Amino acid sequence: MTTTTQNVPGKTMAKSKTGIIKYLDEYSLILIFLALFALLSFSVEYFFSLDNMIGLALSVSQIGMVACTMMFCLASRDFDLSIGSTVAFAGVLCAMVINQTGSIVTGVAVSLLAGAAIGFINGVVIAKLRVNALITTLATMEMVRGMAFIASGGQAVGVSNTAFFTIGNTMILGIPSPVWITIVCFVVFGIMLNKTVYGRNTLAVGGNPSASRLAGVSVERTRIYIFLIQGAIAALAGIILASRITSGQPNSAQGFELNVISACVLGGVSLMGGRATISGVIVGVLIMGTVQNAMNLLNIDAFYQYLVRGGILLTAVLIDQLKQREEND
Amino acid sequence: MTTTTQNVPGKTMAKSKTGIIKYLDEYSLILIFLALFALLSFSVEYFFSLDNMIGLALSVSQIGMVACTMMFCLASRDFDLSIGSTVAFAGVLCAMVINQTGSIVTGVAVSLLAGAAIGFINGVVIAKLRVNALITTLATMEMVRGMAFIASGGQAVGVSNTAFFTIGNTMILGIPSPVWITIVCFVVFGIMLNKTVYGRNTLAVGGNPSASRLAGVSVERTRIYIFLIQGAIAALAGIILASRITSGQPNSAQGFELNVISACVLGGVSLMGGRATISGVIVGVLIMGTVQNAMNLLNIDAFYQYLVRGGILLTAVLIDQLKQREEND
Amino acid sequence: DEIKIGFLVKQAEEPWFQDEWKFADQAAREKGFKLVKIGVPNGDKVLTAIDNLSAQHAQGFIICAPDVKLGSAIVAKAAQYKLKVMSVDDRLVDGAGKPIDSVPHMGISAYKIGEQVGSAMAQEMKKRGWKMSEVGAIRLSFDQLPTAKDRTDGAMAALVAAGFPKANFINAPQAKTDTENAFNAANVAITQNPKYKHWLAFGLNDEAVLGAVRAAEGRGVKSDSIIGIGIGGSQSAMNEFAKAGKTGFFGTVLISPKRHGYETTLNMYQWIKAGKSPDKLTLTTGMLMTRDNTAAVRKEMGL
Amino acid sequence: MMSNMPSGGAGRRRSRSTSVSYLEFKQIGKVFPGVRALSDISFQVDSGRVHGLLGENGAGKSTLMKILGGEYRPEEGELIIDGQVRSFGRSREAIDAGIAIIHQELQYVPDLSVMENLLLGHLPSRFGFVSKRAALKQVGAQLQQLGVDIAPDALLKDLSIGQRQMVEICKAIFRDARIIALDEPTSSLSHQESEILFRLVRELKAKGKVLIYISHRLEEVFALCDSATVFRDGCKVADYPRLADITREELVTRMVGREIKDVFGYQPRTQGETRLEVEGMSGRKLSEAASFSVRGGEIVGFFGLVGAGRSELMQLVYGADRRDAGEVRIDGRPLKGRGIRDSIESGLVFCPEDRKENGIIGCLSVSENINISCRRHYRQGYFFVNDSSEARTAEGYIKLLRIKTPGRQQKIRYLSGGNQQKVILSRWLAEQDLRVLIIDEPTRGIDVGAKNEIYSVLFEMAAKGVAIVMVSSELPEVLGVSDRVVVMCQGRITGELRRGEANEQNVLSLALPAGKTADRAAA
Ligand SMILES: Nc1ncnc2c1ncn2[C@@H]1O[C@H](COP(=O)(O)OP(=O)(O)OP(=O)(O)O)[C@@H](O)[C@H]1O
Ligand SMILES: Nc1ncnc2c1ncn2[C@@H]1O[C@H](COP(=O)(O)OP(=O)(O)OP(=O)(O)O)[C@@H](O)[C@H]1O
Ligand SMILES: [Mg+2]
Ligand SMILES: [Mg+2]
Repeated sequence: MTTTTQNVPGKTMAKSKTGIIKYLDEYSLILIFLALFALLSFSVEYFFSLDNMIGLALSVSQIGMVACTMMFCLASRDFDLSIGSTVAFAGVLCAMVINQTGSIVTGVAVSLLAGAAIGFINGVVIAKLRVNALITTLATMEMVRGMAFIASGGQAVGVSNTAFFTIGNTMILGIPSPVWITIVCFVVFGIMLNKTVYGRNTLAVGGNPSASRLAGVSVERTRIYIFLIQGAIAALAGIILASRITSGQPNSAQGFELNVISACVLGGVSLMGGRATISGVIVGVLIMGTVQNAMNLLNIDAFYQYLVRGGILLTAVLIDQLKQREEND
Repeated sequence: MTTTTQNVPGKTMAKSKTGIIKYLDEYSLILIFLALFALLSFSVEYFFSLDNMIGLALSVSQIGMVACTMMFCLASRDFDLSIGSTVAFAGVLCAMVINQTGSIVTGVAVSLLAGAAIGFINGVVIAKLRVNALITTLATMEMVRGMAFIASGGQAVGVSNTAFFTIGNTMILGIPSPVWITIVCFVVFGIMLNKTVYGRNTLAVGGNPSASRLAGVSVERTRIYIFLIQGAIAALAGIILASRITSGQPNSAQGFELNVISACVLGGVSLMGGRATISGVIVGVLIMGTVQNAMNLLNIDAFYQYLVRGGILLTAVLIDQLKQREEND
Repeated sequence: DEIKIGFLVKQAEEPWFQDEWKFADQAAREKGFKLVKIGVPNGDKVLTAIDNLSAQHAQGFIICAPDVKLGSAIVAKAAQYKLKVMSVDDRLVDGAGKPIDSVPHMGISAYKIGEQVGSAMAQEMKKRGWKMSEVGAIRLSFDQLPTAKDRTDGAMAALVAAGFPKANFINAPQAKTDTENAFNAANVAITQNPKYKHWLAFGLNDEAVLGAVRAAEGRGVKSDSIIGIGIGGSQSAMNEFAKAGKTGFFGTVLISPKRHGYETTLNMYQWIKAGKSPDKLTLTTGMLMTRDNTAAVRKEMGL
Repeated sequence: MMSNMPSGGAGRRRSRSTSVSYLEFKQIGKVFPGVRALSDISFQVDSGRVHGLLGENGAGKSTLMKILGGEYRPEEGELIIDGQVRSFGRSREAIDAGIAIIHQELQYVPDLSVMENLLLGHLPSRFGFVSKRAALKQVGAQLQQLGVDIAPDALLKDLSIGQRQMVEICKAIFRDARIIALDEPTSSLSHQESEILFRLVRELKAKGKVLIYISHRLEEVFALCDSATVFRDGCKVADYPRLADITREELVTRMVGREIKDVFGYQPRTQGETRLEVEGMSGRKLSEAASFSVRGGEIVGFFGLVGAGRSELMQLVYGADRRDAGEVRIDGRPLKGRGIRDSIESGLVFCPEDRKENGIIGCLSVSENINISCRRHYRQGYFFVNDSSEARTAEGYIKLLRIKTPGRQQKIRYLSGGNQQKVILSRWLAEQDLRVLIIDEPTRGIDVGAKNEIYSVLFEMAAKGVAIVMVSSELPEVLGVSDRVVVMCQGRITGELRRGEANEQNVLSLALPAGKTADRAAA
């Protein structure tokens, strides 16, 4: 075959954009964020201060951790509403076990296991029994929240072993431990998504489940793992939250799931599956946190905060959408 | 060629189920509901009494109305989280306009228009600008809730014109008006789904948007109408709620959207679009209401109610799923 | 006929209401009547719950409504079913905002509790000898909830009355009413005001104040430079007092769930049984509970 | 084993003992709810041979392949590989047993790279980490070796349909499967790509693989296959151990159950006035504004290589894409607007090439799919549908076009491709005032019988005065059906030939890019 191998790429790029433009296009959301950040730094007093940056980072640390796994979940075309409840339940459970056994390690371990178990159940019901993910996790959201209330009797569970508090309150190199843990999560899950078989399979499953199955990817197993890990990380977030506020509270983290999902979608993770980047998710999480932080700094009325939050969310996805449309058309 | 052309029948029916079995299959959820209902009637005191039935019907009347339009929304592969906020906003607005103008008709009209406008905006952003429906309506959910708070200053708005209260508190033939309105909605939207071009187009758009477009269906217009009508009906629900509770409350109907969506999905409306029946939605709504009603009658602990609600939801979709799986495999 | 009494509360998951229910149950056990407990997070649920009570032939109910403006609707609905009504905690008002006298009430106004918080903070400040100009007061607000607004407004009024400069109040709106959101809101407030040496924190409940205290501690503020006073005397507060070292969580205004739960139910029982209508208005008071007097206060409140 | 051979007398002439029997289907039966897809299928395929599987749409060919691939479990019968009875519960098990199926429906992940798609399920890894660079290099080299011109790091969604199909084929080769089944692999390949495919198949055959080849293009079957089995309605109707022994006509008769002398059955017609005029049509994917016209009763075939821009031009005419410039006139009158609705109202309709994506609405019934557009003619009081008229229309076309379906309420996705295509044709035939029909790849993946029927529908419509534009990548079809052939290349119209002047040579020379002609000829 004497095929003239002039242009190897898939197809002659119709309008091959120059490198920079393409780069800008791809990272438009990051640019939007940087612009927002710069604007706020100049216009809002105290915004660009070390203290505030640390505060901001802390405020998104829980969301950040779980957004990593939610990224996998959405990328595989799934959906998980139960994470907020898992966060609360894990915190309560951890506190209770520590009080009972006196061992922090046991408390943390039991809690992580419980989170993983909740995720596993979600995964099995969704992947094996093929029940709709929205409904399944809506149901487990209710049930796990109920378990948190029942276990604690509706009361905050204080921890007597004060060593527990160090988990979420230690400063390392001037940065609080929850922020470090979140950074580690970003790195680990970023690598997982891009470099591991598991990550690629996740994208494949989300991009085309039947093609993946036919190619021998164990779709069910992959989906179950995704939920399992998500449960465990949600539990981790719950443990750290409990440590930070020195007690396990059964009614914490309500509405957490929508925040996490918003952050992911803001970060360009497709709800139709198959598309996700860790940089996007990080930016999504940061935009959410920055907006809330700036509103508090600007002392915006609570009622108007609703408007601003909604408006920002809409604007960000709109800009992203317009950009993509341009690209596709 | 010696080929034995033994049997070339048109297509032998494999195991042609008899009529009744097939009927049972199709209406399995209705049967589940009837079984549940019968069980509760026998085992729970006061459950099967006229008073309680009316109470039950009243308790699902708001959800029922909006579930009708949510059915269209889900069937066209869309999603609307903003309805709870619209309900609250419409109630507040209606109360405020009535107080200002003294005219109930004006109040109701303005409120309905506002609801329709919110829906229209959702529709345009989603259908024309092609922003993800989940994110769009999450954003409008926040913004509309904010508007409700801002308009009312965060306080319930009492209505001085007491004639307003009759809208939601009149008995007609022994049945309260909100229940009648809900029944009318079921009938109207049931007919719309099955008998009108609009209903058929909705299912087509949900089934395959691009094929529908090429077949001459105005996909964008259909989707915008769906959101517009949904907004108006949510406003109607808000007005009736305000009339029933004699004031417009900005923080009412939180989590309403998830209840409505649950009811629809319980009723077999596919989140992947293209599948919906009004009978299913009615049953979905009734199951949700019945379970809550029975729990209150049985005086089940608030914490355990979470468990039961989640459990019932899961069981119902599981049974439905197992049935469907049998059918598909 | 068996006596059956409903007890409807706005936030069934909250420890405070759980306690009220617990004591109401105690009364039911003692007197041998049936208590029906229903959570009514919004107006719609209130009406559904009343329908439900009527369906199961209850004779009366006690309610802490999610919004006091539901008053007219509740009264009308109760009259329709001939159910007796009492309100607890929050007093029902009519469309014009006037308290409804026909409904017997037991409780303490949200504003009043707030005032108690405020004056307790003023007192403690004086005791510690702080200069008021060096003190920042974080108001953890959740204005979406009318009660929350009343409570924090009360606290501010009392502080101002004690000479606290108005300029030193810092509004920190919480996105949700949990501790983490309070933490984030307070963190920003502290960042913005590096000038203050000492801190006050008050809010809707113990959880909110706890968040602010944790935020301040996290920023290196010494525990004895913080006075956080919560409301409710919940387990969150008890946990703080149980800790070995003093924390910035100075105290909490404890209201007696026993009186609110036990007495109201008993009153309703006697009203139904003997036709003895309860007092139109019973006002209870809160008590400041600190690390030092926990046991005593709890005992006095019947816990 | 010989005794299991139920039919095929010719087979006895060959000595079986010399070749290894590799794959055998034994009395396989498969039932779907309401449909028996396969019954009592038995045949065997030896290694080092290409076995053709022939039959009408819906005969059960793909179903059998899905059984082989572990997707379905048969209710009856067994699968014997290398003398061993095998049964697969999952695709993975079949893959591990050395089976690769190239599916009729392309199975790729659009957002992943060519390399990842090729190695999906078997990504080379160390401790779970994908060795990306090595894999890219290796895949690149292998593709080069196979003579396939695709970059390993391109995303699948950026490839043309043909290239996606090549990736599918390479997937099977890369897995080094022993048994490879190709289910209509050429339906969306260009001529050159098909040539590459044939070469690959022959190489695999030489390596001693077991190959099953499904196609509706009989010329390919004759060129490639050694033996063949013919299905009809889920039953085996003939076995040909030596394909060389029989004629094309005989095969067609076996498949369809009736004799088809001339698939195209061209009938000359009298042509009317100019019906459709397209002038200066330009859009983003067209390199030059296009103009053409079609008379009433005329069938104009549009030929070009894959990506020549035919589909794009037709979509512009229909109003499905945004025009930069250009006008469409029907019977001399310009269209009222530029949207799809305006086109339909004026009697201009379009059947898209991608049936699954743009044609059918899978979860709806046959009746719904037929009535979706034409129901506006008989709606009641503007809003309400007329169920009885719709039923009548649906039943009428099911009968008229012999659509094979258990009933009009059957979901269309359970119909075979040919029958789906007929449903979509019905959708437009039901239009009351049909003037222009544009049909893109009308017979992609469709059996000879159905093809013949579809052509006769086209001729009937033309005879009624409808102007027909038929876009097709199958040269014989274009030559056999059209009154006039328009050729496109690289986004512009390069020529026009009347029936009689048009032949394979001159059409192809217009279709090939100028610079490449010599190259291609050499290859
Ligand atoms: N999942 C399914 N559910 C119900 N019926 C099905 C299903 N899959 C296939 N069928 C039916 O089984 C029969 C065989 O279909 P199959 O796809 O095997 O045909 P085919 O020979 O490959 O046709 P084509 O040439 O069009 O590809 C058809 O009648 C089809 O409608
Ligand atoms: N889905 C797609 N992704 C990327 N490029 C595409 C896609 N579809 C078409 N193209 C490109 O657009 C141009 C015009 O394609 P068009 O489909 O109009 O050509 P065609 O002559 O109809 O060929 P085909 O037989 O592929 O339909 C070509 O360069 C083609 O490769
Ligand atoms: Mg097939
Ligand atoms: Mg084409």
